[in-house]
Amino acid sequence: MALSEVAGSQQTERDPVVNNFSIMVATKNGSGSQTANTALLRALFKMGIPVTGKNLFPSNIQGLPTWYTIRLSADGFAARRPRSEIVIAMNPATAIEDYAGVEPGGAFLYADDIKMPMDRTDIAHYAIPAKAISIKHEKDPKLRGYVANMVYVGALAHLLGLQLEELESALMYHFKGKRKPVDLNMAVIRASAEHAAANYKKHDPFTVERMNKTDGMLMIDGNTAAALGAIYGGFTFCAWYPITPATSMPEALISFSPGLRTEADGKRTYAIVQAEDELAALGMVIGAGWAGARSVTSTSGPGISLMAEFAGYGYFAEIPAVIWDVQRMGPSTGLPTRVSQGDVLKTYFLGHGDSRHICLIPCDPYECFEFGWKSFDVAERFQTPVFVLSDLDIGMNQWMSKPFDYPDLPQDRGKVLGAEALDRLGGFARYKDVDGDGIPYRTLPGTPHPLAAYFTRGTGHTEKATLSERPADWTGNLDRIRAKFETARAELPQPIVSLADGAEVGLIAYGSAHPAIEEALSRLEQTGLKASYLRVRALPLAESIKDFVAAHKRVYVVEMNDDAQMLQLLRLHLSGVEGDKLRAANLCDGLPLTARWITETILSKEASQ
Amino acid sequence: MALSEVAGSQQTERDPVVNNFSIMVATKNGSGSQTANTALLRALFKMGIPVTGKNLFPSNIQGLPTWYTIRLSADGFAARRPRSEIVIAMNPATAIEDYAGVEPGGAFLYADDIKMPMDRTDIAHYAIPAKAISIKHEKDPKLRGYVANMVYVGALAHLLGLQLEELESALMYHFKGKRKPVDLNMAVIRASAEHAAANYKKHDPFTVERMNKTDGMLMIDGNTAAALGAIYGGFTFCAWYPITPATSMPEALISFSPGLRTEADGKRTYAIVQAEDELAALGMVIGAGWAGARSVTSTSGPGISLMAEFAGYGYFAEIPAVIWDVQRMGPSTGLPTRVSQGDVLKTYFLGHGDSRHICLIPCDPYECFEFGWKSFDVAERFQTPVFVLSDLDIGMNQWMSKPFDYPDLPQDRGKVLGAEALDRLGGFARYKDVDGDGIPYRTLPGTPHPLAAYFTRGTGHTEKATLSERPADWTGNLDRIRAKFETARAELPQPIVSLADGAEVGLIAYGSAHPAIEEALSRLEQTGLKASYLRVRALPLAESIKDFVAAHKRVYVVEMNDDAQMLQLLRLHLSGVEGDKLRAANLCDGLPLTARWITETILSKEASQ
Amino acid sequence: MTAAAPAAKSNVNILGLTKADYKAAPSTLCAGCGHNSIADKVIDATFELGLKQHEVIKLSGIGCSSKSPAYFLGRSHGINTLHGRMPSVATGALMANHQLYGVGVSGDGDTGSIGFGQFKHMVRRNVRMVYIVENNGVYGLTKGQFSATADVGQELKHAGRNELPPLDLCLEAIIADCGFVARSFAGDPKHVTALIKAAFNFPGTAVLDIISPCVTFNDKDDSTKSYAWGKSHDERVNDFTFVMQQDEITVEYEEGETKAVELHDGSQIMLRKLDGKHDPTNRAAAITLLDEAREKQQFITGLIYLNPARASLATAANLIDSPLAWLPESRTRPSRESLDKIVASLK
Amino acid sequence: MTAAAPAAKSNVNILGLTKADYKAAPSTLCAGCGHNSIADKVIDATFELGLKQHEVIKLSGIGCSSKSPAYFLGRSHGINTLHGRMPSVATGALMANHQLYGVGVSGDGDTGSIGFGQFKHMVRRNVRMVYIVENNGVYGLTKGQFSATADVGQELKHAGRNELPPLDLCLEAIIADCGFVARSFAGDPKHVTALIKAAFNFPGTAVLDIISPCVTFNDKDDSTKSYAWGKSHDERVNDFTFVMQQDEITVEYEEGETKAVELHDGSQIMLRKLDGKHDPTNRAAAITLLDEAREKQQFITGLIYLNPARASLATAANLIDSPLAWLPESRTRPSRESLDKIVASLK
Ligand SMILES: Cc1ncc(C[n+]2csc(CCOP(=O)(O)OP(=O)(O)O)c2C)c(N)n1
Ligand SMILES: Cc1ncc(C[n+]2csc(CCOP(=O)(O)OP(=O)(O)O)c2C)c(N)n1
Ligand code: SF4
Ligand code: SF4
Ligand SMILES: [Mg+2]
Ligand SMILES: [Mg+2]
Repeated sequence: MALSEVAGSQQTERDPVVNNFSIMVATKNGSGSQTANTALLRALFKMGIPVTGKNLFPSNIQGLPTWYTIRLSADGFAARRPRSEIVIAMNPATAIEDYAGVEPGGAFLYADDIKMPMDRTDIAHYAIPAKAISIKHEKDPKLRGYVANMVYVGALAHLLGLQLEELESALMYHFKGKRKPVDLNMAVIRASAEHAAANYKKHDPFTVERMNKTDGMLMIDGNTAAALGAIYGGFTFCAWYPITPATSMPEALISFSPGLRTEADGKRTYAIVQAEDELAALGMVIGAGWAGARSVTSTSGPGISLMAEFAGYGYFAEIPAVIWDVQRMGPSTGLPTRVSQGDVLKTYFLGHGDSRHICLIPCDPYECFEFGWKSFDVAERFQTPVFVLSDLDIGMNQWMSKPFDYPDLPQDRGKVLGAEALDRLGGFARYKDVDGDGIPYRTLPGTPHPLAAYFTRGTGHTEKATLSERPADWTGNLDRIRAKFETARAELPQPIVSLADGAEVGLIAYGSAHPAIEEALSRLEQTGLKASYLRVRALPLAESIKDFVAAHKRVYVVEMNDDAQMLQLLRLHLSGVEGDKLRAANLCDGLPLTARWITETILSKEASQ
Repeated sequence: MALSEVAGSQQTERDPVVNNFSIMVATKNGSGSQTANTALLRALFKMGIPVTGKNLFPSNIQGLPTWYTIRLSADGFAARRPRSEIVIAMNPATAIEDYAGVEPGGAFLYADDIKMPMDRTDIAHYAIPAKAISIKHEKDPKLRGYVANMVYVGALAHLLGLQLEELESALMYHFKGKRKPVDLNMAVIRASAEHAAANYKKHDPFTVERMNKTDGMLMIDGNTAAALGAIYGGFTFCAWYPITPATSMPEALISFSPGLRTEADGKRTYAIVQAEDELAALGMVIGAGWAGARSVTSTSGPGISLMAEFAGYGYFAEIPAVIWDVQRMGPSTGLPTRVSQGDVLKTYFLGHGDSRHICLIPCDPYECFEFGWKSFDVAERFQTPVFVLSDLDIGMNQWMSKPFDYPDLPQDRGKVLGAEALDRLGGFARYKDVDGDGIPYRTLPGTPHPLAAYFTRGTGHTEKATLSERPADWTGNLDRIRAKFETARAELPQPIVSLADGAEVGLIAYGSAHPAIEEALSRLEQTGLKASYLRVRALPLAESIKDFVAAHKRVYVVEMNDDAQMLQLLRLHLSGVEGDKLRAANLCDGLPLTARWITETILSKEASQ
Repeated sequence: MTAAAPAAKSNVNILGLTKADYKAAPSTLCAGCGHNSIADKVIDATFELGLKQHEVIKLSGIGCSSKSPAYFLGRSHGINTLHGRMPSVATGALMANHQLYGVGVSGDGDTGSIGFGQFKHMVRRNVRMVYIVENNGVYGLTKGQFSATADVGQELKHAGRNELPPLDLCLEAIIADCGFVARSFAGDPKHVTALIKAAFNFPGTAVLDIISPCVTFNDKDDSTKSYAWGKSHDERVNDFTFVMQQDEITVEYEEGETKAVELHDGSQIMLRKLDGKHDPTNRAAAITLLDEAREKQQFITGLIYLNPARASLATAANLIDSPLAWLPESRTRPSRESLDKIVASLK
Repeated sequence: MTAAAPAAKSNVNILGLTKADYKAAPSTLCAGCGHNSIADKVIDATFELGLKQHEVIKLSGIGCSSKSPAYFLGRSHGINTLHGRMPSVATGALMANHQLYGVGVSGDGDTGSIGFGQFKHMVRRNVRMVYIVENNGVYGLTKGQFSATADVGQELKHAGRNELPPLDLCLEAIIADCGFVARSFAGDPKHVTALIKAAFNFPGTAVLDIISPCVTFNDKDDSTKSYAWGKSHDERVNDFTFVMQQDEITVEYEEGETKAVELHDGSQIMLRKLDGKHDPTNRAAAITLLDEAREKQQFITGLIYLNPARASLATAANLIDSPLAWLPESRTRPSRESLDKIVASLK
């Protein structure tokens, strides 16, 4: 598989390149290269170099090609890059393409049993004696593949000037301080580094140096961050069904919750149920939300499809629930291990009949944590299912992040009437707009009061929640829900806007496109194109987005799907006014966006303006 | 329940009103009034008077209020009217509201055991001795309720001057020529008519007269028409799950198919399976479509939600299937026995990820028949699930219709390669765009050729249908499917346009809104407002719709849903150009649209122009 | 099957409430529908047990049967969910608040067709609730199609002849490790009441498959789901007395024929064989009994299987005693320090 | 369990094809995965039966197991459907063309969790197909969660301890009126092959629950789904010979221990008891056998229940002999006159 895009640049003599390049390791799935890659990543991170780690893996358990990319960026750019300067080829099956994909001027490290023509003169070549060293260090042939990975770590460390002590601490971290595996691995790394020192002549410009750009930062994936957010949001119920790339979110709940949410008597303040499918998962979550729990599930595209009927039910019966959609590439089973932003439109409109849903859209693990707790406040305040649209890139890859902030607001449990309130009020009407904001009051099952009970249903009802087929009750109820939705529009996380002085061009993007946009903005500026940037963080779309569009002549909506889904929602939001200012800049190839693609796309569209 | 809208008119002396009024019968569900109402309807129809019969019933089997309305319109207008001139009150539970709802100048017939103040001076009153006559004619107390219905038929016949022979032929038709039940019912009708003749003094202007406006026409509901269409389309497989208002479509298949599709040896050329739910129903239909059957299912909103995942699968794996969505009011269970056009947007975009579906939108039983057979041609030609968006009003109510035309085209089985073709071609690539129209070739399981087989999947694939996660394969495939969609756009049933000379205003509508629009256009013209009319018949939207919008200053999109769903699709279709010309004229109260509402809405919006 | 609770005899129960206090909206089902009498028996049972209505939630799917919860316990929170999906909603609700009693009402279509997977999996999880199937062998609300419990060869007006074998929901429940499986008949109100009372005290899922004739679409005498068939074919395999913790055991049984099964908090079910054979604490015997009855189209009723040994889902999940739904922020949001620690560990 | 077909002995089968002709793409599953050996056995069985590949369709859901159809019968049409939804697709496909043989491969998660309702209902409908569950007690493709067939108390690396009782898919199939229910072990290739061959000739749904170890996530020796456990605990209840119509019966069995069951078109299955007890034509006995084995965590294998009496869905639907999918317009579009008649009747 060619990961490369057509490269424009030619090989040139280059100055040393310090802390500013990408490393790609091509291996096989299930070959155990994870330890090697995360150790490398962590070592660089602890050296103060901004890094990100992205794993491009197949929908398979063992034996198919996998690529792990570490980007080092002294400027702190975190997006994927179309090519890597350093490519480490451990998988013969893809070596030819991996070789072709090395950025001109780069370096190619390869397991020395890979035999193929290597005739590029624009890159450096280094053979890694993976087999020889691993045979020497590991008697069990089954484990040799794993050990071979440490060989490339050692070779690379030598070439980059990465101190072995940095790797050792990284391994200590990885193995949670267990000396034995660390020593075993370090022995291989050392042997390989020594071999490199003895045999390699450095032909490439890439080196690493300590800096201080990661001070105070942490490394994490978005799903773990989301789970921590949910825990600090006080989740009490989770039901889920395994699906890539959402699985690691509930699995992180399962691993973190016992330590954080077990009481003195050893009992738990939460429940997690593995459901029989996503339909049941959302049913459970809706049931728990109805009964008063802070209730969450996590899924991906196919699960979203299966949740359609319950999503509409939760919307109409007004039951809080939080649903993470860690998006992968669809339609259908699609590319289950590739990223996309393809569920935006579908999730917003999920369910038959007239309905639309609140969606929160985090752009990185930091916001996954934040929306992790905030989503419960939103769901309970607006008494409705809230979708959090993350994606595979955010959810499963390693991101550098600001430390998470402890929730700065108390839990908003929404308009819930207790027994005393019912005494005071002498009753309540479940679906009445008492406050003029469209949000009604509810009671929880178990409320010890004879007037607390009401009957929840998916059918037409009066304000008192009794069955009704009267046209006026129906339209009145839908009107109120629409009013509630408008209240939400103003209260949800607002877009983040950065206006460039006098810019004619604006970019609108969201979610994991963010790092590529940030980098593209700086590149565009270098070419003389100033552009403003608005990052959408929630649906329904904020009113202020209209101002942003009004303030620019051309607005590019950058996203990772085929249907230009956010552009469509924006077009609807603008109600036909200025809709022709919006231009699609969407790509849907399963890979995280690159700054290069965005820059080139916008420049070429601007050129044909 | 108040069926009335606020009436503007006052009582005035009026000339005889012949063949131009509505009759509403208010009864209880399950009380057996169906025979009475359909006999009335048929008698009027056979007198040559254009009629429609609409049943407004609760989601319940027995005992709750039900209203049956017969509209007589010498001009042939078939839409619902907000009020009826003649109201027959048989249900004490709703009598007060039914009474209030009589159109001023109208007549109120009521079972004489209904006791309530009747002080309107603007209408005529007639008491029906329902109990007395039914006790006399029926010994079994359980059957008296049923017999009571014939009493109002007799009373009404007398008042309208409806010849009893007309009713007798209608009952003969209803009871398929069985004399006994006809005689029993006629005896009651006669007794009641005699009582009326002896006791009533006619205070109202309503009468019926023979005319010839129904010559050659038939009476039918859309679901039966759809089933007949499917049979003449050569359906070979149907899987379904019961749901109001879709059930009567497969039930009509079950009742008509044995007579039409059994071969000489007594065996069947079709299979119908009642599935365990809608998810399985579409799974079966997809399976059958894949294997080469002309395959159909019928459902409503909740079923559409459950079909989301399979719809996306069928779209992506390119498998023909026909899905009728007989729309009812949502979201959620909503109002299961009320009409809406609320699934347009949802069905178009059904399924996670990037996908959109071909939809056909019939406006009456005639088109239900036509799209009933054509949908298979479209599905097989484009190898994709095709949704037919009917609704409760079309599907379950009695419509007057032109006779159905025998299919004027041979079955289009699409691009299917047989063994000989494979021999000739030396193989094939399942997902290759050979002809430049985006439509690939397929083979059917069972094709006796070693090169026929391919592997169908919901995951990314090459043109040869082998698994692929390559970005270029993915985008190439989606691009081709999009091209196929564009081919379909031009080949699907195109909009029906009637341009009014020099009109600034255009109306866009679809489906069961059609009769109300026709009537509204004539009313608007009377007020001096000329308007053009475009009726959408398929999604994706035709290119020509852009011209229609361009040709008018203001375009009202008339529809029955809360989200102005077709308007949204039109806005997207116009890509932001002239989107501000579009105005919503949507109502979502569960009742079929009336010409009055449309007229008033457009006039008031035009006034505030 | 006598209920030993003295409350049943007086006009008010131990809470001082009358039976009327346990009622709700009037039924809108057909006159004579079996579902109506079952709803009434839920009223009787909860009244006699002296349940606090605010401690009960009532749940259902979609169907005529699923309307039933609107007709009992007007002071309990109720939820009418989606067709076939009550089990999942019940699971969530009763985990969110495991102190509540749950009573769910479903239909044979709701449970046996669209909801079959959810039903089996809920039973397997042993969510503590009373799960009543109002089984009429037909889809009532959609007007007379066959359900999955219709008998082979059965004929219906519109649907024709049924070619498929019936699912036996009791057998299905047992196979899914249900610990309380009973079959009864809507035409036998006493038996239904007694079962419901016992079921409310069962510490897990209690499945009651109650044949409940649909008078509109499936009450012909030859239908195994008709009143006539039920009345003439009912073969009771056992009789039982539910003894609440606070009651004395007043009923005496002959030796050898009686077996006491202790439920949680000390209440007991005293079982008496009627057919002289069936031991409802023996799973294999219960399976065989049901399978044979199915083969022979026998209509056996009774408490077919009883085993309170399995932990309920909430117990297995090791939940705190308080309902999760009602926990204050102080108990659900870990401390700032704990977050600092995690953040530090990720640095 | 010997296959009496002489074809199995030679290099080409009755069609003159070699075994290689029945292969497809190389497997991408983990080395050593039980699923791989089952895919190989489908190749062996179809080769030995001499099936025409274009007369077979292969189907699956989603999972490692569900990838299997890509690894056998490269000349058969295949379809990889949705997670848990193969049964419905199979039902439609095999009604559209009831002359085709169907072989479906599913996983325990695919069949036992998300697809459980579809599985049970397909079995109940008796769609003629071979339905193989590659049962490893775990979700392989999503990396090691418990499936519904995992044992109580089982431990997995990430998922912890399983608290729920396992579903027994054989028991579930029998209860749903399946007429061919077998359990086997991927580590016993001969048995698997013999079962598949017999299953292809069964005139209804044939369910094969094959324990198929997941070497990556669930192959610890104490797991009942591991190779080690399977090898040491396998208790074969019977042995059988599948005799094709054209073959002579060459195997001799002792009197009393052998039973011949005739399938359609004259082929036979000769059954021989191994445990001296189990009669696989007795439904009650099969149920009891499975239930007891489940209780005692015994790993019994064999053809547990066999009864070809029930009509398949296509037969019950009274279909014409030709495949519906291939009918020409002349047989599926009624005449113009017939429409005129209907139209006239509606006037
Ligand atoms: C998803 C979905 N599909 C179909 C329906 C239509 N529907 C409503 S009730 C029902 C069947 C009810 O049968 P059963 O559960 O036996 O209840 P009964 O009316 O017989 O008591 C069906 C199919 C629905 N509400 N939702
Ligand atoms: C609707 C949906 N939910 C979840 C998934 C993710 N998923 C893929 S395979 C699988 C489980 C497979 O387990 P099993 O059927 O036992 O097969 P195995 O991999 O163990 O052979 C899951 C949950 C999916 N593909 N679709
Ligand atoms: S239709 Fe049948 S199940 Fe429904 S209410 Fe009437 S009698 Fe009861
Ligand atoms: S993960 Fe397990 S089930 Fe999947 S291929 Fe590997 S061994 Fe087989
Ligand atoms: Mg029923
Ligand atoms: Mg598995």
